[in-house]
Amino acid sequence: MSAPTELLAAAASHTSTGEAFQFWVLGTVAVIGALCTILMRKAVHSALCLAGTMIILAIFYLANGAYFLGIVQVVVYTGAIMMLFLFVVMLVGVTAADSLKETIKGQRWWAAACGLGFGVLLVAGIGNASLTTFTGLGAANANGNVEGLAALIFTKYVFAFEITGALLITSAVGAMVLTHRERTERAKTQREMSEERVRGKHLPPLPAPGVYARHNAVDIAGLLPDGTPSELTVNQTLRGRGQIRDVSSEAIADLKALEQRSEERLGRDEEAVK
Amino acid sequence: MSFPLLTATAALPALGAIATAAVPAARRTAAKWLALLVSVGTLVLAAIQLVRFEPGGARYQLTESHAWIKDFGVRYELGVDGIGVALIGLTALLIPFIIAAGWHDADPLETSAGPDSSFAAGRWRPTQGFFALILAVEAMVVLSFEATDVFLFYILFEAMLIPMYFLIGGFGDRAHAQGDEAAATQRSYAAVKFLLYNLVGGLIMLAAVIGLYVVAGSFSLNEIAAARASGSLHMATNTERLLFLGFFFAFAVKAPLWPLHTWLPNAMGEATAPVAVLITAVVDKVGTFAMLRFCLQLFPEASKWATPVIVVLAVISIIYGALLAVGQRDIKRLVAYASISHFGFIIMGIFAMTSQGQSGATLYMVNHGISTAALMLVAGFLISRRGSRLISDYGGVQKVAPVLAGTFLIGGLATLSLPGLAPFVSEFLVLVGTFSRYPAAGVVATLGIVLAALYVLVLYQRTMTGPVKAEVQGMPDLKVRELLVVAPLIGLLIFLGVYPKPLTDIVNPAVRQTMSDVQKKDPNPVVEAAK
Amino acid sequence: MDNLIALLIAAPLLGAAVLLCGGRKLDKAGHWLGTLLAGASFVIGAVLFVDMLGRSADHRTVTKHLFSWIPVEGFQADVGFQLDQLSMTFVLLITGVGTLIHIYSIGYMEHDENRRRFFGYLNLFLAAMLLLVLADNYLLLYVGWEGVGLASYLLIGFWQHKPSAATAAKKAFLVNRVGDMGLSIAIMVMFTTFGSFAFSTVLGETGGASSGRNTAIGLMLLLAACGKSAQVPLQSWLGDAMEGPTPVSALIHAATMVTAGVYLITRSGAIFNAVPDVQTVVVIVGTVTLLFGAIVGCAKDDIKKALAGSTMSQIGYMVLATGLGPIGYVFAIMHLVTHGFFKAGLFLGAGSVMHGMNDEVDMRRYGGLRKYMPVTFVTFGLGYLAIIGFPGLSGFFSKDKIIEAAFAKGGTEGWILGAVTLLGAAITAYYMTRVMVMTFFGEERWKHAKTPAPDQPGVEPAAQTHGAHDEPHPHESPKSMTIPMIVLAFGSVFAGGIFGIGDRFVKWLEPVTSFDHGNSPVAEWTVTAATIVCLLIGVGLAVAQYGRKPVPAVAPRGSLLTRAARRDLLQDDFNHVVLVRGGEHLTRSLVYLDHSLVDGVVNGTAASVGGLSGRLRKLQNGFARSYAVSMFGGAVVIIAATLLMRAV
Amino acid sequence: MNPVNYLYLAALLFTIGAAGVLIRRNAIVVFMCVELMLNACNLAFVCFSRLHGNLDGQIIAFFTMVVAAAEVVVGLAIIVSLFRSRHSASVDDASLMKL
Repeated sequence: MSAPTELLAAAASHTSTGEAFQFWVLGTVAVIGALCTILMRKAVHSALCLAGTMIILAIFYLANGAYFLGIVQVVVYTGAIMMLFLFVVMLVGVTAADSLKETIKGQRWWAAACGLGFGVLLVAGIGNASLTTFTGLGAANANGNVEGLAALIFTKYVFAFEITGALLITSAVGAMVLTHRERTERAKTQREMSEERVRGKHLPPLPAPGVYARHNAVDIAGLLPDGTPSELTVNQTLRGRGQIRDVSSEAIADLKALEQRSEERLGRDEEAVK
Repeated sequence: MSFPLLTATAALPALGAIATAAVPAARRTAAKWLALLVSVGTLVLAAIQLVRFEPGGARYQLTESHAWIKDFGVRYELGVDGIGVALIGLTALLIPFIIAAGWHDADPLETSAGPDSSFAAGRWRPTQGFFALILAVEAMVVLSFEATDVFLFYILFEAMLIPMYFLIGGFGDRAHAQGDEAAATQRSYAAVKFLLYNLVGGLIMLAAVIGLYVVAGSFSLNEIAAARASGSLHMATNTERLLFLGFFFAFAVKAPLWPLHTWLPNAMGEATAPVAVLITAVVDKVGTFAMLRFCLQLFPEASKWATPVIVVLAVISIIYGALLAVGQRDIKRLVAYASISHFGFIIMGIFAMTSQGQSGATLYMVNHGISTAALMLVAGFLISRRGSRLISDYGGVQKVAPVLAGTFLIGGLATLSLPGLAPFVSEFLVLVGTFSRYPAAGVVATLGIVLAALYVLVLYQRTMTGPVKAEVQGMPDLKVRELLVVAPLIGLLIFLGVYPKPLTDIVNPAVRQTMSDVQKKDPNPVVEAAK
Repeated sequence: MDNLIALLIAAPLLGAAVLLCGGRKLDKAGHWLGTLLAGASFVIGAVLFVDMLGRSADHRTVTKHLFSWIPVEGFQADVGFQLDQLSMTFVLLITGVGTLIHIYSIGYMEHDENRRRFFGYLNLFLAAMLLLVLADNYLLLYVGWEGVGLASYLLIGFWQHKPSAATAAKKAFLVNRVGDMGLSIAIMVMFTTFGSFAFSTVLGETGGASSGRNTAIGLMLLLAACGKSAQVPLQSWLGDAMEGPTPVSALIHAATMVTAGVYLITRSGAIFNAVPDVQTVVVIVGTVTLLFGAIVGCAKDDIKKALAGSTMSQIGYMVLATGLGPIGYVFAIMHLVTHGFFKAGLFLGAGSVMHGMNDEVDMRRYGGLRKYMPVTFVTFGLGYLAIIGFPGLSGFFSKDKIIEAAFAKGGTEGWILGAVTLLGAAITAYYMTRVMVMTFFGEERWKHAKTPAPDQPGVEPAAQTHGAHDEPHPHESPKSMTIPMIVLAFGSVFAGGIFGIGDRFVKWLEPVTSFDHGNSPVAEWTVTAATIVCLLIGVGLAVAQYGRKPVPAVAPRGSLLTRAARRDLLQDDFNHVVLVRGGEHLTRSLVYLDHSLVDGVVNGTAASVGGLSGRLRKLQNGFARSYAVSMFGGAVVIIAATLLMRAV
Repeated sequence: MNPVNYLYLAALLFTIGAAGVLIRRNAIVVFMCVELMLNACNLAFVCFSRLHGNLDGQIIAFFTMVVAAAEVVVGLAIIVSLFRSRHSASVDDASLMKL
């Protein structure tokens, strides 16, 4: 019961130096995180950076006397939503790093211009507004922040609350409808599978990935004797994602280098003969 | 509540159009006869109008008035003055001839139904469609001559374009090899051009109409005119001028005034001869008529302000149209440019602001309608025989088809307004009327009669005289149907040329009214002025 | 009685209507009907003439108001007739000569399958010409004026299958139209000046109008007269008009229509008297044309063209006379009438010669015809004597009077005019003698003459029916052709005497045209003597040149003047280069401009709009992100706007 | 320190997020950026509630979160199905709106 009161005090119109320190440090970190979110080439990294930013925001909520929101932020956002993101990222391909090269002409410049103008305007707007006196949440949070929120939610905003509930259900159903795939044919029995396997082209297990080609990794296709990569050697999922790293070019390059060297040596020999 | 004669005159062809369109595809001939019957019936109604109209009486007679769109004070107001009734007579008179002349123009056997079929979903039936559209045009034109409510008039003015568009674009000149792609594209080009030009004019007019409502608070011609006369409605000079220009522009496009004329040659060149007549002899008259009725009556001051410029433009049209007519290689385009020259005369007469000029202009509308119909329809018969519109493809027709040549010559002589034929009366009135106010314009315009002689006679010489061309050899002379179409027109030309009094008696009072609207008086003869 | 006036016109008009509308079934009787109606109107004219003689000189004018034609406020055009001595003179001339020529045509056009149409046109012409001279106001006169133009167009181009004929007809109509333009402008000025264009008003109130307006009216009327009467500078059509059948040339382009200009000027005498400057112009025009026509007449080998030239110059005489004012009007009309007789006779003679010579018109292929066609020879000869003004014959009286009047103008111009007219008389004698000699005397050059060269103008289609490909065998023409010639010959012999002796004609016309003797600086007999001397000189020269030595079958190159004269003194070349070429270029460039400029502006706008929208279409590239950018930009703009609003 | 700085921070984050939406092609990352923007808004709301001394701002932020959750669920589902259909999560590949 003591911590809330202190924080209440902290949530006064003028902040304590502690909060100021916290704001400057964490604020910087949050901004950096945001920037990383949009600059990282890999979705995973972006997601992680975003998660960090969100946690910082959660702390800021707390600092602003929104205890419930702070917790919810951590639990729902960082805990649930970001994880959902990560799942999808995995599904789509963790290693898929999309190039930051812009394809649409002038897009980046326009974006920069708009963003800049927007930011400037917002800042200007905030600057214009006379926001000197902060009432602080002392009175509002007098008998607990959660209770206050609850009072509002279940009285004033009850309809909105109900509607959001409906929205959530709808979205859940929607998501299911969107992603659900109807199984049209009967699931195969083990017997049928084995028979298929016997009839199929590959009786033995699939060839191993290109561990023989100086690359000890599963996403590299093994080379056939003629130097062409064999799709079969790479895992189906990776194939599906198109994440096969092709080595044939490197191999050919190596071959070239080898021949080059031998040529030189021979050339030297001839000179020696003369 | 007496019998609504004006409504009936417009409603009959409208219903007839629907009925004609509804005739089953197989009963093609029935549709033709039905259309002809309806048009004749309309002619009868128009004749009744002429009889029941008392020249000495009120300005607008046989009036009808019903509330239509209450919120904007739009009323269904009809009424005819001398000018309107004369033009209604002209329209109702010409349509039967147009229908008879176009008797075979839409027979599906040879017509390229290709472009047509794309118009309407389901079974598009060229013949029925053709005659139904003609009747629809007649209905709208007649009603627009009767409308005394600006908004009502505007709607008709615009709606007219739709059937005309299909008539031009849908039913090409049979002279062209059927299914000829180039011809089809040219035709649709012409149709689109016609539509665009007139739509632009219409849009500007719409703005002006709304502006007028804002200023005057009413669409009723009578109310506004009365308010202007009594001075209770005062327009700022600039407002009035802008509104005037808005109206005038639309009318100048419709009645092609240089330099807004270029749609006419394409339209008349590509359309079949009867449709070409419909364009120039009937539909375009709405433009000149509206100048007289709306521009002068609603915006007298602005009209007077704009007069000098308009007269100059009109003179340019006269000379320019005539010169281009001389330079044409295509019979129908030649007639089209001749019409441009004649419309120049009409507009010049209207804005000369003399009773001679305006009566002449009104007579000119009627006479030009008849004479152009005569010339163009005969030209159409000629073209349908040889299958070409090029003047150079003809020669020596007079030898093989003397009657055709003779009627063609008379039509031509009417076009060059030979004394004794109707156009001379109107043209001379316009010239005198203009001369008495703008001598220079009058003199320059008189050059037009020489040029007219030039293009008509050159056309006649190249097509009709000289050694008989091989393709022309054995060309049949006018058939009975064709003769029945042309002969009455020629008779009318001669009658109105010798005894135009019946017409002038109807027109003069209306013109007197218009003159008083613009508060203008005929200039006195110098000698009397001296006395 | 005055109802007959309307009937006068109605008769030939009816004929025209019937003959032109009635179908081929009328071919049998058509020409008779036409002739009959023409004759009928002559009879009516004669009746009216007698009736008029019955009244005293001051009460001879009859007016007949038929109906109100175009009534528009101040502009009151009526259809009304006015028959006074002047009109009566013309009526008799027109119907008389007209009837004769109808009769002549029966024979002349025998082999033409369109004879009915021909007579229809002739009747139409008679009606229009009568309307012209009977109208009591200028607008109605204008109707007749253009009516005769139309008739002449139809008749010149009667053989339409000949391009030359069609072209000539068109040319005639166009040149006339230029003149008509003058007339219509004149009428407009009259209306704005007097508020009317009735003869009574206009000619009565001339004094009230400013001289400027009178001058305008006068000049415009003169322009009209030039067009119709083939005066310089609008004379170029007359020569080509000879493409028409010869009777047409005789009736329209010699006797009646071409003299309409003289009628117009005489009729409007009051106006011209009011403005002497215009009269001077008239005189100049007349004089120039007089010499022009004469010179052209000397050079032509085509007999009809030669006669056309002479017509031109004779009308020059008349116009000159009218330009002299009250001194000259009467004599102008008198010469007009006599000229009507002998020139018509000459043309008919020429026609008869051509008829006998397989429609050969080149005089160099004639010669010695007098013993083959005696009647033609005699009548032609009488006409010839009349036109050169052989003492005692009609030409002598009329032309002599004009020459006297020219001297009577007084002052230096009097002398100049007198000299010119005398010179003209000499030249007239010269070229007429030339025609006479080349045609009827000398060796018979038509023997062993091959058929006319294809490029020969004016080869009439009757040639085919005659079988033009064998050597011509001249023969006398049928009665229907010779009788009119004989009658006209009588006219050309005695008319002058009847009119001239005792100034009958002067007295007859004076009430209408007014008359004064002027003050001639020279005695009458001296002028007469001088005339006769000039005449003899002219004849002598011609005989010396063409009678003594044989005429070459092919025209010698000749002097520059001769060659120019053969080409109508280069008038046509001038017209062609300046008007035709120029006009063609103008129209062609205008057609191009209309397409590229006037139309181009509009199409250009359309194209540019299309291009713009095409470029805008590229913004819709389908990338959600670029849409997002635009949306974001929009948001920025809105925020900026709101902030600005607040700031303001 | 004046708490208004929180607003400045929110503005900054929002702008960065927006820029990310515009710049990145990967649908997932774009989505993250949207989330970032939403969070920025939330921060602003919270700050405002502190400013006005009542809890409505927090309520709105709360609703935002809920809606965001729903949106993420559906959005990710869409992305997944998109990826299934065309083996890529790039927003530019789904550019069939072009004529």
